[in-house]
Amino acid sequence: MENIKAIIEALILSSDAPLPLDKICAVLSETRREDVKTAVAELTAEYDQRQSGISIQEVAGGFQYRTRTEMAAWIKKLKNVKPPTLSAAALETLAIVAYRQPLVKSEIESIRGVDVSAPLKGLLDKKLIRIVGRKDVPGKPIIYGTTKKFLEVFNLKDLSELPTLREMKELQLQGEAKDEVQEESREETKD
Amino acid sequence: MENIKAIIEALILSSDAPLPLDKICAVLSETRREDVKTAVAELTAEYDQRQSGISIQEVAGGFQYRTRTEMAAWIKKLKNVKPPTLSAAALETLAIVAYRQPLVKSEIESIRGVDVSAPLKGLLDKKLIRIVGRKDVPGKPIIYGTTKKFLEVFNLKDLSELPTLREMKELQLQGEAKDEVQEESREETKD
Amino acid sequence: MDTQTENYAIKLDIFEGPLDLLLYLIKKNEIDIYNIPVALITEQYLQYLNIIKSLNLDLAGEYLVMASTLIHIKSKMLLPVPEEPTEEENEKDPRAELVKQLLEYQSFKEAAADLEKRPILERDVFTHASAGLQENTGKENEEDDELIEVSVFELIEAFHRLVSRTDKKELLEIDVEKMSLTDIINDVMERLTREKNLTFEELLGERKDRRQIIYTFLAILELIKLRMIKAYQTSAFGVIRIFPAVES
Repeated sequence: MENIKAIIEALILSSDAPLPLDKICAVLSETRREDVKTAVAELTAEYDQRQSGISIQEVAGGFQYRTRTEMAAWIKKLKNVKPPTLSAAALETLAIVAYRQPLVKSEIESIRGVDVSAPLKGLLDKKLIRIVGRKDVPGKPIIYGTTKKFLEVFNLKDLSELPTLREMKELQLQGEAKDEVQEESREETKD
Repeated sequence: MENIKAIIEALILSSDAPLPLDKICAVLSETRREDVKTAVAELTAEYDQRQSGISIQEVAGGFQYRTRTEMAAWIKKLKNVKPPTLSAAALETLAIVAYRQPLVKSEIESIRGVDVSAPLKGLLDKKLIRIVGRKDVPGKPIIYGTTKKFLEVFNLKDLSELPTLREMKELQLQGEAKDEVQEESREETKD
Repeated sequence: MDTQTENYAIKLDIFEGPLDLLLYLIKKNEIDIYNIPVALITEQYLQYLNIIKSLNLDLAGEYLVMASTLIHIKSKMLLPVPEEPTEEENEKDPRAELVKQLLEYQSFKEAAADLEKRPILERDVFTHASAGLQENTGKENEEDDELIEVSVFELIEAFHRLVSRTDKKELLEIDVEKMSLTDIINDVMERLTREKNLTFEELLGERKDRRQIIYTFLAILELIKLRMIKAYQTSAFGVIRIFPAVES
C-alpha cells in the first residue's frame, strides 16, 4: 500500500493537468480501483495532517498538487506579479455561461441587458469558455460552454459543485408567501 | 519553524524553475538565512524518510519538486495512456485543410510558409485528414480533405458548423472597440 | 448640483447596464423588488440618464430601451384594474416581466460574486504546471512535440493567425455556404473513389431539394476547375457521367 501511495504522488506531480482517477487506475492496473481510491484519500489526509504548504486537491475531475490558500501572500511576494483579474462584466458573463450552458450570445445578453461581445471574446481568449457548436436556428448562432480550464481556475471538482442559484430559492419562498397574503397578484408566469 | 517549512514547500511548488535559496531567503526576510537552510534540509529529509514518491531536489542551483527516479517506469506508463493531442504545427495544418479543402500540399505550404510533410503525415495517421484524390496536373499531387473523424473530434455536425473567420473577426473587432472605451455604457456613438 | 453630478458620474462607471442601474436604485431606496413603485423608480432612472446626457457621455442604446419600458409599465399601472377579473382577464401585474428579469440578473450578479470569492488559480492557489490564466499568446512553435489541447476555437484561431501572417485577404472570404459546398465536394469525391464513375442524377441521390441540386452542381464545377474530376457526355443532352481525374 505504501508503495502505491508513492507512485500516485509521482504520477500527480508528473502530470501537467489535474490527473483523473481513471488514469491512475489505468497505470496501476494490478490494483483494485477501490484501493487506489483509498490510497488517494489517505494521501490527501496525510498532507493536510502534517500541515504541509502543498496539498492534493481535486479539481476539474482530477487530482493536482496545489498550494494552500494561506500561502498565497508568500507566493505573491516571490512571484511579484499581479494576479490575473476578471472584470465585473467578464465575471457576470462567465457566471451566466457556467449556469445556463450550453447557450448562445443573445441569451446571455437578454440576462445581462447589455451587449456581451467584449467579455465573450476575453473569456474565449482566456480559455474559460469555448465554442461547443452551433444552434440549429436561422443564423446558426454559436453555442458557448465552459471549459475544463474554468474548473481548474475556479478550483471546482465539476460543474455540480457550483452553488445553486439563489434566485430559485427566493422565487419559491416568495411565491409561497404571496399565495398566502395577496391572492390577486399571483404571478403564474409559465416558462 | 513548522510554518516556515510549509511556506518553503508552497514556494518551491509554485516556482516554474528550480528555486534558489537566495530567493527563498528574500521572501522570508524575517528569518535568518541559516534557519532557512536548515528548514530546507529538514524538509528534504522528511520527504526521503517517508518514502514519498516525490522529493525536493537541488538542481541547477535551486530546489524543485521532482519525482523519484524509481518512479520513472510508472510515469512512462502514464504518458502512454495520455489521449492523443495535436502540436501547434499539426493544428495549423489542420486548420488550413479544414477551411481551404480540397487542396494539395503545396497550397498548404504556401500558406504556412514551411514544409508540412511531418504534420500532414501525423494528421493522416490520426485519421483527421484523408486523401480525397489526385489533381490532374503535372506531378499528380495528392489532394487532402478532412474526415468524418475530424467532425467527431471537434464535435461538429458538418463543416458548415465551423465558426467562420468573419464571425471571429466581428467578435474581435467589437471586443477591441469596447476595450478602448473601457465601458459598455459608452459604446453607442453619439446620436 | 455640481457635487451631485460628480457623484453620478463616478457611480456610472460601476453600472454593468440598465438592469444594474435599476438594482442600484431599488437598493438605494430600500424598495421591495416585488412591489416596485414604478413612478418613483422611473423618475430617478430618467434623472440618471439626463445627467449622463448633460455630461456629454455616450449612452448605450440599452439604457434608452429600458427607459421606454419603464414608461410603458408606468402608464399601464395607471389603467384601472377590473373589479373582478375572470380567469381569462386575469391580467398580469405589468411589472411582473421586469421583476423576473431583475431577479434573474441579480442572481447571476451574486453568482459572479461567489465565483470571484472562490480560491482562484494564480491568485489564491498555485500549482507547478503553468495552468494559469494565461492569455492566448498565439506564439509560433514549429516543433511537433509541443502538445496542446484542441478546440474548435483554437482551430479557427490558428487559421486566423495564418491569415494575418500571410496577409492573404481573400482567405477571409470563407462563409457558411462555402463550407457546406466543401462538405458536398468531399462527399462527391468519396463516392467517386468508391464507385469509379457516377451520373449527376446518381450523385444527387435521394434528397433532391433545390439547395442540394445547386450545391452538388457547384461542387462538380469546382471539382472540374480543380481538375479533380472529369465529366463526359455521350451526346448532346445525354447523361453526364463523372469520373475521378486520376485513379487513386
